[in-house]
Amino acid sequence: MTTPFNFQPLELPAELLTLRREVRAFLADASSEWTGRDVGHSWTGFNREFSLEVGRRGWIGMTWPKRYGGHERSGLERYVVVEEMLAVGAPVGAHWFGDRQSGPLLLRMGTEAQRERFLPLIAQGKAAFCIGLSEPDSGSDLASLRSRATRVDGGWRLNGRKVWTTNAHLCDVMIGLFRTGGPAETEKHKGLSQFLIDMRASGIDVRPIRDLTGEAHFNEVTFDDVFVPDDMLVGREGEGWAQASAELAFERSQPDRYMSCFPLLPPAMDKLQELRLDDRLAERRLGESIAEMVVMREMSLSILGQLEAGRSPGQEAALVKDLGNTYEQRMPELVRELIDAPARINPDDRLSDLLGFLTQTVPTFSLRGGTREILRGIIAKGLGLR
Amino acid sequence: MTTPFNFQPLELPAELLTLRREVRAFLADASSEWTGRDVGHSWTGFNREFSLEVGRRGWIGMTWPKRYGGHERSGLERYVVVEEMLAVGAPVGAHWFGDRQSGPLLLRMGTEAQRERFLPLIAQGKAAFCIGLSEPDSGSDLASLRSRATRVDGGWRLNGRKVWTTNAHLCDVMIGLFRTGGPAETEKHKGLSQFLIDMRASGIDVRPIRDLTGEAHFNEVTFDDVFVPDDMLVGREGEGWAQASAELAFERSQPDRYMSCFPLLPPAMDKLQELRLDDRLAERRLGESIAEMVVMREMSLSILGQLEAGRSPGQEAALVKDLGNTYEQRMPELVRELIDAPARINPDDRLSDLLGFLTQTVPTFSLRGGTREILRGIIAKGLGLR
Amino acid sequence: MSEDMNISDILTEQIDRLFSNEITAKVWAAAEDGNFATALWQEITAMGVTSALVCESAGGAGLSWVDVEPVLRLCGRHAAPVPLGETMLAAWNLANAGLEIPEVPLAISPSVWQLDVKGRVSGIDPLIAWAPQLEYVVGVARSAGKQHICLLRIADIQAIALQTYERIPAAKLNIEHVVPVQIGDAPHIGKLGLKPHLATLRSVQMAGALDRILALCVEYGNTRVQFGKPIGKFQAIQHMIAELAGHTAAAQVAGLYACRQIATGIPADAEFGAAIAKTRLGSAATRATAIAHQVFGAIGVTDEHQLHYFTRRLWQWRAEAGSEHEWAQYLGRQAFDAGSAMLWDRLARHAAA
Amino acid sequence: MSEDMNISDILTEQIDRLFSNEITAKVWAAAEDGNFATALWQEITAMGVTSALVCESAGGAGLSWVDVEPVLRLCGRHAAPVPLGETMLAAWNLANAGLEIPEVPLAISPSVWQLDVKGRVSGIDPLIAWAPQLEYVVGVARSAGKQHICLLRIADIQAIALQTYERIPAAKLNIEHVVPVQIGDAPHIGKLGLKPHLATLRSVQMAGALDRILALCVEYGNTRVQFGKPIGKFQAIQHMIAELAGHTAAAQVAGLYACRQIATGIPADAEFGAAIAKTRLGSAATRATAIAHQVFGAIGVTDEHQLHYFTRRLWQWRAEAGSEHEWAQYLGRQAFDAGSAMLWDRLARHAAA
Repeated sequence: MTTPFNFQPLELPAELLTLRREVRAFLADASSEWTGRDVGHSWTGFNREFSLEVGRRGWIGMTWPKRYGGHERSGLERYVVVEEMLAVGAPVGAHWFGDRQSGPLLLRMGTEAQRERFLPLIAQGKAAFCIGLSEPDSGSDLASLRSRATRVDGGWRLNGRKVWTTNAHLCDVMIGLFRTGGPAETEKHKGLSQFLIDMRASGIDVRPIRDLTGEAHFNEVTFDDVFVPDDMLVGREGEGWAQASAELAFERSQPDRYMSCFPLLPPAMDKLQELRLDDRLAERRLGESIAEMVVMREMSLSILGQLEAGRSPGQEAALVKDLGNTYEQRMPELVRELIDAPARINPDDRLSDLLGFLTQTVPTFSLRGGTREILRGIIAKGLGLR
Repeated sequence: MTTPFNFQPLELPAELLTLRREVRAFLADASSEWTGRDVGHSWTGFNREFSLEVGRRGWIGMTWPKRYGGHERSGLERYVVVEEMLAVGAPVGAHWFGDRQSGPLLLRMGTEAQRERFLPLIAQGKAAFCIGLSEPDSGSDLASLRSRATRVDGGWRLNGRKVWTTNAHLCDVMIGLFRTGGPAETEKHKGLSQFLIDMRASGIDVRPIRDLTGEAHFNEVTFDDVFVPDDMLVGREGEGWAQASAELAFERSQPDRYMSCFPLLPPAMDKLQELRLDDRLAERRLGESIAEMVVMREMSLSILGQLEAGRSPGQEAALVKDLGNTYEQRMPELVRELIDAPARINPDDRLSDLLGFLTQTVPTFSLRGGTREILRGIIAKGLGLR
Repeated sequence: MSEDMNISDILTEQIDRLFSNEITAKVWAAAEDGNFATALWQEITAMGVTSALVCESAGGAGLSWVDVEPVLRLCGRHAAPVPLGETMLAAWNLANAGLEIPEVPLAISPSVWQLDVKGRVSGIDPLIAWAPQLEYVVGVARSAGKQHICLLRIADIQAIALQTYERIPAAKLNIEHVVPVQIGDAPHIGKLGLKPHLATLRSVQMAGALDRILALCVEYGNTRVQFGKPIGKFQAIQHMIAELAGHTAAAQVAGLYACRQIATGIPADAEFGAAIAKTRLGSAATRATAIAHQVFGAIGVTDEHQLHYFTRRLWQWRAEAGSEHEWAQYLGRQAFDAGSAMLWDRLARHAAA
Repeated sequence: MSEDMNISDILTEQIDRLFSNEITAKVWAAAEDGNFATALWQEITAMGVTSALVCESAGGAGLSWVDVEPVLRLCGRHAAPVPLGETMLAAWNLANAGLEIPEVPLAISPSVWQLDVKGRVSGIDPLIAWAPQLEYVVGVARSAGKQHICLLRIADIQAIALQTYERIPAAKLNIEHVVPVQIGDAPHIGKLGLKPHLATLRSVQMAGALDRILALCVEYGNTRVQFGKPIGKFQAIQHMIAELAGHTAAAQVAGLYACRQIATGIPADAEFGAAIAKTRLGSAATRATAIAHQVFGAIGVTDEHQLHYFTRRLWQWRAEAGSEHEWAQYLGRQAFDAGSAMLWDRLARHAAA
């Protein structure tokens, strides 16, 4: 029987329960200090102290070789840690990009020296990474980017601008994609390269971009003749597009693509029971949400299993992200209707604070990591629509 | 203040209430005999007896000049009759197309002889009209149609095939669009002409197309050298595309574009109250449906006022049809959830029969009269998206 | 009538010009930082628009709700950071009760307060926009089944500042035994007090905000280039914007419908109209904010772009004066109580005449 | 284990080949006209697949629910007009209760009947697919808090023929004091009887139907030409089909998930899995039918095209054995009863181990 995608199931082994309980106990403690807004940020929330503690417990770089500061644990163990963190909206942003994206990139493509230098720092929660992809004129159309790295003696000079870099002002290192070949007009996907960039290097200017929530965790990063030494090129010169695309595909199926709003549900349930509004409407909408979440988690686990087995389920990951974002984006509205949320945001009430924050931020969930339009184009193509 | 569309309100004058009550009393009587499926068909249901009775009461061709058998009443009076009919799902199909579409076309574009011959018959409910537009290879892409009318002595010879003609097997006259100029490949929108075609003419073969409800009210009509005399050309040779497009635009804002599923609501309310399921879920979904319906009706009335004033609110009509179809299409699902409809269709239960029929037919509501994709393209263009 | 139309048209044009010239992102930001737009307010009052609804005998322009609907819509279209609509409604209600109208911006309350035998007012207002910056609030108090219009001094009330989506100053009011500055009979007001009026105002403002959002999306669609062409050429973007246009059109019609129902002078009409409008506008706002941010991408959530000043107001206004869900429930309950045989009659709202 | 896998794979392939060769629109139409597909059924039984779930000691293949999921999905993918899934489930339940399995197609009941002290069964089944054409129905009867698997002869029961969306013969059964042909203990069955099993079967069948619909849409998108190009080149069509693919993928995962939960042997797991699957499949089916008919246009609703044989089955199956709304309500109620602190734990379903 032919089907256009593959989602064979992955069961988490029972023995991971011990780890799950450990993480849960740690988070039960830590979470008491978080506001609703903190919980809403979750993997975009930067809390160095928290990341250091997570690092001390061995929950960053879990799957990496011990010689790079990793813990040689399985991808399944890492998954358990990640989903427990996201389920309570833990502020994992200071180690998130390093753990999820940049670390694995260096393991795959980095030099031995790069690995030895950066991976232990990431695993300890000491080096916070950010990603420099988008530019003002290239939102979804990443390959059109113009920021340029020019060969100079002993390295490269970077010039240009990156935008939407989460927490750039707080990070230590950026992995940035720059044009090293011909111009965007003639060589769109060709001639791009990835660099490890010290965010303290001279010539870097980080300007906060204030957003609709009143915060500024996005940034615009300007590069004015920033010098990057030769040994900070990641992978192969000119292969940056393929390398960055592979990263994007990896992250698309992860729990952060469908769990961002999950922390709304438990306090909403409490509120509903308190108000005796756990009626047919609430039961059904909650039940639907549970069903969708369970299925998405099964899909995400399946993709994890395939990645572990060395396969590249790109189509499947795009499907999960599209479904996941749609699911996430509906949730604040769902909760708002069920609890009859008032017209105010109350920072002293975790549910109200969280709902207020997420109402304003969910619109971007179908933008980050590939817009809905881009994903659906990928899916259609994968289905054989010509 | 500039807005891209115009919807100034139209209030129905209080004196029309008398007419409304008259129609309502007539329908209260007549409706007792209709099954749920009859009600579901409404303007696609063919009931010659009913149409003759409606004609006798002066409710067909209401706005037409008396010399053509009309009643010289206002468009507002006609609207009252039409919406009362649709509110109860009356089987108006035998006079619907003549009253709504073909009669007005003949008034605008027909010859005096055509008007004198056909309009009185339509107004009496004696001549049932159908429309021959779509062809097997031209669904949304109407201008690509290939059926051809060739000049012969004293008239034309028609050859080709028309599909999706509602009730063609029961109708007396078709208004058909045929190619009289160059081929579709080079002259898409040019060289099409409209003809009045006697459905009893030799060379016409009507083949029923069975549909998913098990019925066959769609037809395929084959023309094999069908002779049409010169005086049955409608309007100007080669102008058929413009004439037919104007018709489509007229019909788009009418109540049949949002009321097709309305007859579900009253029996669903009864059922809900009987089962004591008139809870928060039911109240809200019913209330939303009421709000949407009232607003759409106001939009439709506004367009009526503009048409009466001689304007051509094409954009507005496209908007109303798109909204109306979306609204209609959601309603069977809405009712199904609220009443917890079982897995069967019970022909002895009006609500069950109607719900079963509409569940299967609503998918076509966003196809007939211009698909959602076509409408949205029109709207986008009208908004100035280049 | 045609003269009235002229006054209404002239007023609309003047306000549009004023707002277009004066209201910039800077003005919004200042208002959200708590600075009242005093200069703008003075220009508005100089035009006499605050008393547009007040009858001529009481010194107003004597316009109807239908006449002023375009001005109220402009308040939304420009996200005007002033309580113009509130003040117009308050003045109208004060005048209808035979009371004097203070020449300052006014807040209005959608709650119904209690009036005790000593003539003191008590009640709780969960959220009153602008209250922290204003001197007075106008509302309805009930005693022995009778409604009264009251003017209360906000200084006499415990006002607790609140955060909102729009970030315009707002407060919760705990009113305890406050003696009104003025009080008068309000036979024209129904059991829901001023809530239908405020719900109608918010609906019309939302219609204006939607109109602006649609214009922003069309403009952005024609100018933003991705993959070598303006994004407005992509069918997916076209269809999203077309859907947005449908909601925007429905919103305008719904808002005006509610104004027309208030204009009949029958409280039940006003309530029905408000319920229809607020319900329809709520769903329009929810879908429109999602579409607009999807069209704009990340730029739309930044301060560099105007979009969020409108989407945040939609999130705010859909929740004020009864959410769309509350009003939908009201409509549904009413329909059930009237029975299925009356449903079509209620919708057609023609037999009521 | 790897041998099991092989049997399962071989079986799946054989059934796929059989269905591909034998099941045409003519066969569907005949079945819907009330003609049982006897020849097809004989070929199926000759393959031994009806007893695939039955343990080897009872003469079956001893496959698990996970092993047979592909076969059940094929029943949906080909809209196989035979009660194969029902018979497999019935046989498995009979064998588990130590009863003999009649060598004929069997119906199963999602209701829980009553067993009286005289050993007679009573109850009402609102709708049993295939009942009018079969000899036996298998179901669960309860007495004194104990569940029993029963085999009833349909001739002993008042069966009233019903109309359905799929138009496969179905009936309402009024069971009054019927003595079972066989009866046995069913300690492995929970309070909901066979409903979770049937809900799982319908879910997996729906996943198969969705898979077919997706394939039909892709094929049609690549071949149907409008405005000078295949409609699959239009972004609007591409995005609709991509959305359909998302639901199809989720459907497959959900159906298999339910099978995996039955395979644990714990009734609470089976109920949870069925609830998840039926809820998710219901929303997938609703959206998928709308998308597919929109893609196909008018052709899709005609008998000239296969599409409606699948969309009608989706409308039927989503409503059988508990609608998506009933199961969602079940899930929601359970979650409320367990309390919010347990929500994540229940979702992750890992701590339960």
